[in-house]
Amino acid sequence: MQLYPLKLVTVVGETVIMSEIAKEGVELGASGYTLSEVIGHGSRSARNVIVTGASKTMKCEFVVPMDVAEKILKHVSHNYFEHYACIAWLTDVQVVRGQSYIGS
Amino acid sequence: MQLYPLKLVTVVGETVIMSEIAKEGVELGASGYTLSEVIGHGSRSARNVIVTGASKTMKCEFVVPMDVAEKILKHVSHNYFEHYACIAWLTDVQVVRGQSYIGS
Amino acid sequence: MQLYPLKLVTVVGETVIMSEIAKEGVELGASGYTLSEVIGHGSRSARNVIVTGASKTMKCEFVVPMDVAEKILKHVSHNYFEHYACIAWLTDVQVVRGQSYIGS
Amino acid sequence: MFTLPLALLAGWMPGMMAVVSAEQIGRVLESLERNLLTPIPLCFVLGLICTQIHGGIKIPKELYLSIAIFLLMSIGFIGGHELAHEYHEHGVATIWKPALATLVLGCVTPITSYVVLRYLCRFSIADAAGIAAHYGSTSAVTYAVANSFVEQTQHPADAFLPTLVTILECPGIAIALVLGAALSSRDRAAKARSAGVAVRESKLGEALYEVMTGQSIMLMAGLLVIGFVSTLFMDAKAFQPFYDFFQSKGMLFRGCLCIFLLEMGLVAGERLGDLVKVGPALVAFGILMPLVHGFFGVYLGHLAGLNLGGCTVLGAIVASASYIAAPPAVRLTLPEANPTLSITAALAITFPFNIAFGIPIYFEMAKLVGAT
Amino acid sequence: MFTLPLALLAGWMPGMMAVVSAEQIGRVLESLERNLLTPIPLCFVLGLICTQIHGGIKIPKELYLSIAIFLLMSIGFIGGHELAHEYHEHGVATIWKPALATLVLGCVTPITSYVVLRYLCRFSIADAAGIAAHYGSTSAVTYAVANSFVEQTQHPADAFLPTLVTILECPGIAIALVLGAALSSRDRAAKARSAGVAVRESKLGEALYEVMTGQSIMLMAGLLVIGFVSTLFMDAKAFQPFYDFFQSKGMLFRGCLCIFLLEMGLVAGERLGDLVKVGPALVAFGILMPLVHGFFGVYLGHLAGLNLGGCTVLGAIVASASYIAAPPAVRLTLPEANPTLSITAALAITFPFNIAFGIPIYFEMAKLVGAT
Amino acid sequence: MFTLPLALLAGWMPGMMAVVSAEQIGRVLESLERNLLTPIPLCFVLGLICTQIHGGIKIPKELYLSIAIFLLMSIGFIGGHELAHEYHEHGVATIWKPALATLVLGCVTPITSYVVLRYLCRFSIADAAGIAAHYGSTSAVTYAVANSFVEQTQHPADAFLPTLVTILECPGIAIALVLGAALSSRDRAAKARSAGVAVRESKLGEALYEVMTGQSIMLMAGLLVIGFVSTLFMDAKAFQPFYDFFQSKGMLFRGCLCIFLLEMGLVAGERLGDLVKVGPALVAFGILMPLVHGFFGVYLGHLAGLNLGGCTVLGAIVASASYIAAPPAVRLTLPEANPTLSITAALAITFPFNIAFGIPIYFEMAKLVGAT
Ligand SMILES: Nc1ncnc2c1ncn2[C@@H]1O[C@H](COP(=O)(O)O)[C@@H](O)[C@H]1O
Ligand SMILES: Nc1ncnc2c1ncn2[C@@H]1O[C@H](COP(=O)(O)O)[C@@H](O)[C@H]1O
Ligand SMILES: Nc1ncnc2c1ncn2[C@@H]1O[C@H](COP(=O)(O)O)[C@@H](O)[C@H]1O
Ligand code: NA
Ligand code: NA
Ligand code: NA
Repeated sequence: MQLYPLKLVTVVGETVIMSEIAKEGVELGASGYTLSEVIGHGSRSARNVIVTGASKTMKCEFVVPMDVAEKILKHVSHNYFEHYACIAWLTDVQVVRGQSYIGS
Repeated sequence: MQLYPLKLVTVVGETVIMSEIAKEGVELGASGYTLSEVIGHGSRSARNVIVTGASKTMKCEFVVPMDVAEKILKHVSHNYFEHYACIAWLTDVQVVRGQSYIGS
Repeated sequence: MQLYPLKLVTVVGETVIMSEIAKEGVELGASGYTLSEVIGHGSRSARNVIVTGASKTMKCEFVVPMDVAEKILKHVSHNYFEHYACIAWLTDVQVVRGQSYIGS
Repeated sequence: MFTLPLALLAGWMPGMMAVVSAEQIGRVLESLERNLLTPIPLCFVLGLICTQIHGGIKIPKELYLSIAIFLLMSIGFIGGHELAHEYHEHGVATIWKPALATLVLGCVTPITSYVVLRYLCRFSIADAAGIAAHYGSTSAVTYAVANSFVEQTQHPADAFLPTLVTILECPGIAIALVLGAALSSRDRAAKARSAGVAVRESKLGEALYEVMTGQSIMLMAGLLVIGFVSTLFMDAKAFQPFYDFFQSKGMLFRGCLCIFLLEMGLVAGERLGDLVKVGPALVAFGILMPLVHGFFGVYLGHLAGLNLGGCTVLGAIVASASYIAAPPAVRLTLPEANPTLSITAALAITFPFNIAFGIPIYFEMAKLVGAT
Repeated sequence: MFTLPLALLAGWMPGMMAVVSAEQIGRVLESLERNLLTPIPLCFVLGLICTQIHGGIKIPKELYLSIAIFLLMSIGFIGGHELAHEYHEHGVATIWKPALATLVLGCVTPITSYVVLRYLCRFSIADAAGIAAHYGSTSAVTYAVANSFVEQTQHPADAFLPTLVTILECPGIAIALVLGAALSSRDRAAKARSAGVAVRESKLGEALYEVMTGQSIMLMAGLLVIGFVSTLFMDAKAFQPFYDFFQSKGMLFRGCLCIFLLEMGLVAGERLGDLVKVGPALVAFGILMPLVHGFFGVYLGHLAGLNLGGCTVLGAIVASASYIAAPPAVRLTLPEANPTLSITAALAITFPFNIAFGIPIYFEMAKLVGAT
Repeated sequence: MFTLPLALLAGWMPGMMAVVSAEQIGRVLESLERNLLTPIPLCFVLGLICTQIHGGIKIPKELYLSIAIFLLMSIGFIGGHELAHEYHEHGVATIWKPALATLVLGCVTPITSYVVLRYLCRFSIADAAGIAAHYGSTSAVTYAVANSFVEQTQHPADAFLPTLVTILECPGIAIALVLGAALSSRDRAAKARSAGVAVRESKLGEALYEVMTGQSIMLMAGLLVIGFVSTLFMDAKAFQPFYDFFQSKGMLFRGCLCIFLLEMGLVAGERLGDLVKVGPALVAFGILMPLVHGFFGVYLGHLAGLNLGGCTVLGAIVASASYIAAPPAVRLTLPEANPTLSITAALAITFPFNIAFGIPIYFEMAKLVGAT
């Protein structure tokens, strides 16, 4: 069973920006993404705006090679960190048939 | 606080196969699993079938020792990767009271 | 792009205790948390009590420095592991602008 | 100290049996048929069957929760509306006695339950108190089904029954939890000392507050006040659409009850497998205790002046066990209690027993004690 | 071996065309207008438009699921209620022939579909069988819309039509899946051997069982029995609120159908882009096959003694394709079949075609074959 | 440049105060009682109380969303239905003036709001524009409650009011966002240059398009057309169940409004704590601005020929602030605006003020200006 070392980029932030971040991740080289609804609390969570009827926070995960991970984190950090409630981190993962997630 | 090094196996795929994968993971030696509904996009996401009224993609996580992780990944890879939209990866984790998740 | 090495603490357990655990995590030093609804199965899942109309299991994630991670895991382990269905683990992560999640 | 309730319990059971003559059994069977072959219990049965054959019916939890909210609001609103009329005509004259009787029943039933469970069935302190908290409280859906039943038999219950449901919701849970916490506190203190770690302070106060301000109480009591106030201040025509919406004889209430009972059948069906695990003592408890409590309810209701329908419904709600408010409260305050026991008893034994057999039996009991 | 259905197909089409005179086309157009300019199809159109302009309408999936549950329960309950009356008056005399005709149609339509798809449209075995499974089954919402249509034209369908919907649900899926599994099993066995790994055992049995105990069948058949039994055992007044709630001519059913069709429009609209991918052969199949199956339904319905409304509705349900029960079953048993093909055909071609044009056409067909 | 609206604002306020005599205050108080002691506002109060005592009422977000969808569809459908009658009888003669007046109000209110917020309350450009976007748009639920109020007072509003709600939804948000983007663009460009990184291109166009094709507009305008068309083409009997379902005087609409207001109370209650944070200037703005805008609405409505109920309702919707369409649009286009300010003002100040006090006040204003 061959496993490929790749990076898992996780971004958690306000719902209003998350589907954009997902799309932008794919533009920056991710082969796909996995979004989920969460309940978030942080230093700026009072700024969350969807007042009712929707989850206020979402999580987005990308399995990508290191260079794409860097690009996504830079992009998110520059464009969203100042004005939106969000957090992003990187984890080392071993991916099955990982070649299909590189450079696509 | 003693922590046990174990593996976290994460499988994301079409809803139609995920509860089976969860059950099969337990058969292969996992002491349990954690399933969640997600929104997925990938190279084959157009194939997702539940047309409406249900999440199309789910995520399944197993905390297991290495040998069980290998078995689960092999099983998923052989039986589901060809025809179903899915992705699977492995992460190193440190588990509290980890002995209870070994060999059960 | 500077990344800070921090810990990701993940706790999965009965819904009835999870919002408390989230709050207690913040009291122990986490700058925030990310909660989500999951479907869980484990050795004690029959004990889950919310009979219907609610998810029975939730997942809570904290991005924290090692010392806070230790405190949270110890607290959860001492107070909840005996009588409640739950599991907790630690992952190494690299966090963007990680300084804001230290000592807050 | 606990001999009185035990003696009472031991006394009523054979007494009740003796009184039930062949003729009454015939009438019970007839009632049973009339009760069982209607959509509400049949939907419960459909749910049960579905789980047994692993069928695919899935009620989204949001639909279940929405219907629960509607039913609670409806019970409260129509209750407030009818209370306003009753109050307008009779003041509190007709109401205070049944209210007092209900309060007494709410305090007695957790104790009878605890005593039987601890000393007859030999459960641990925590388990006995945990189950007693469920049987001390009540099930709003059992109320709704009992109310439908008596309306169908042309013996509608007194106007203020929803008020009594609201009164019965809390005290039983509170008493059982306090009892359990007090009796098991010595054990825990010892354990904590030996473990040498800081143990989570008792969640009792918090849990009691959560029970008293829980969704069931807030919605029923809140809408009761709203129904009361708007009946007094609005003219009848403007009030009508609200009445039509919440009306418990109306199509929305009855129809939603069908869907709700279907889901209850699905949930109870999934618990049927646990009947083996919980043992025969709890199964017997889950059937006999409601009969005893039901008789208490019917009898005190009659003494307090309720009519035939009212006695039946009071019997049914006293006999019923909570499976919404009680479980999380017990889980938080008595974590060592096994929730499988209490939930299986309340949901897979007592609830279906009451829906199918209990309600017609309380109806016959009510006739027996002379209610009209 | 397959020449008969092919000949039939080739024979009917021009025949039907020839028979359809200018006058009939005029009447179809008039029906179309009367049909299309009503809230139910217009809501579907609104959904379509919304997706095309990337509008913001979002129906929560739980609302969609809840309405689906309500519609299925309603079809079953009212079906059981009317079946009870029919049975009371005529026994099974009027029912057995249409039931048999429906069963025959349920067995024939997956085979005609498979043959056309495999030998005319040249799809792979798995794809042909997968699509055939969808067209062999039926769509409960198409039934509901067809039923509304005939009621609006003052030609209500026979009382037992909901029973026929229930009969038509399963056999077609089962036959197509067994066909597909049998025909593609040789391929797979070879592949498994060469790969040298343990291949997942066939999921066929499991999938068939899941189809037969799926939500649609359980709710429709279950409520059919409940409606039947309660009609016989309850007095009319007690039955009324349940009838009002589920009543298919009533405001709840019609209103919920509007919201449901809006969501269907949103879902179908998202699939419109796939029309290019699936190719012209499948588009033609999605329009012509329903016309053929619809005619089968109308004709056999007439032979079995159905009235004008009944023939129309039977035609519509035979012509309709399943998009709820079939997709997961096909996905599990024939994983190599491309789900985009079957779902696009069923949902983005056949469903809107039937709603907008098919139903009025089957109505005219029914008149043509002499139904009254 | 901004002196005119400022002068207008400064002028109206004391003027209005002077005109409001003791007798009128008495009538307002009476209206208030008649308005407040009805289920809809009382459910809002129950929600508020529940949050303050940390009670357990939880309305699933899917129920809230489903009711919102139903209310919007209902407003649109019944609006289209009554517009069809109006159009049939009078053509566009009665409609074009109120429509124009509404459009003018939709363009004026974001500007008055911006000017007051920026120059009187001294908010930043982004914050002022963000809040102005909320007050330039409207709240469909405030419309529904105002409409219930005037129907209860036997002064139903003109038939085409729902059309006016639809007209009022968008322009205000668009104008405020364009204003905010234009005024703050210079700042941002400078910042981007100094940071030396590619800044996300403006999301303005995207956000404006999303507002104009948002759920509220699509459902209201879509169902307006559907209601209009089906009224013209269907016979009355077939139309009836749809009318009954969506009917705004009916039990479903009124009942759902109760549940919706309960949830609004819960949401507003959670924001009450923020009142301290946002400061007294915004609290004053949230109460006085609606009074001014409400008077604009009542007055122009009267000039445009609306009846007493119509003037009241137009006043209420002009006075109301959006908390559904505006927030995400503002968040995307003016990210530096603090959403706590705008949402607290719209939801925790203006909404409850309008529901409880505003609507009866606009009713008296309408009488004052001579509407009948
Ligand atoms: N220390 C943390 N651990 C886990 N999640 C966090 C943490 N801090 C923030 N978050 C998540 O990130 C979102 C935005 O955080 P913030 O920008 O701090 O308001 C929150 O809603 C949480 O879901
Ligand atoms: N690069 C990726 N990062 C994160 N999740 C992915 C990625 N690619 C695929 N997925 C997930 O895996 C599912 C199946 O992917 P695929 O087989 O590529 O269609 C998708 O629906 C996503 O949820
Ligand atoms: N091996 C495992 N892998 C992933 N999740 C687990 C595992 N074991 C338990 N869980 C999760 O932890 C919860 C409590 O587990 P337990 O205490 O074993 O009943 C379960 O409901 C699962 O969600
Ligand atoms: Na009880
Ligand atoms: Na078919
Ligand atoms: Na406004």
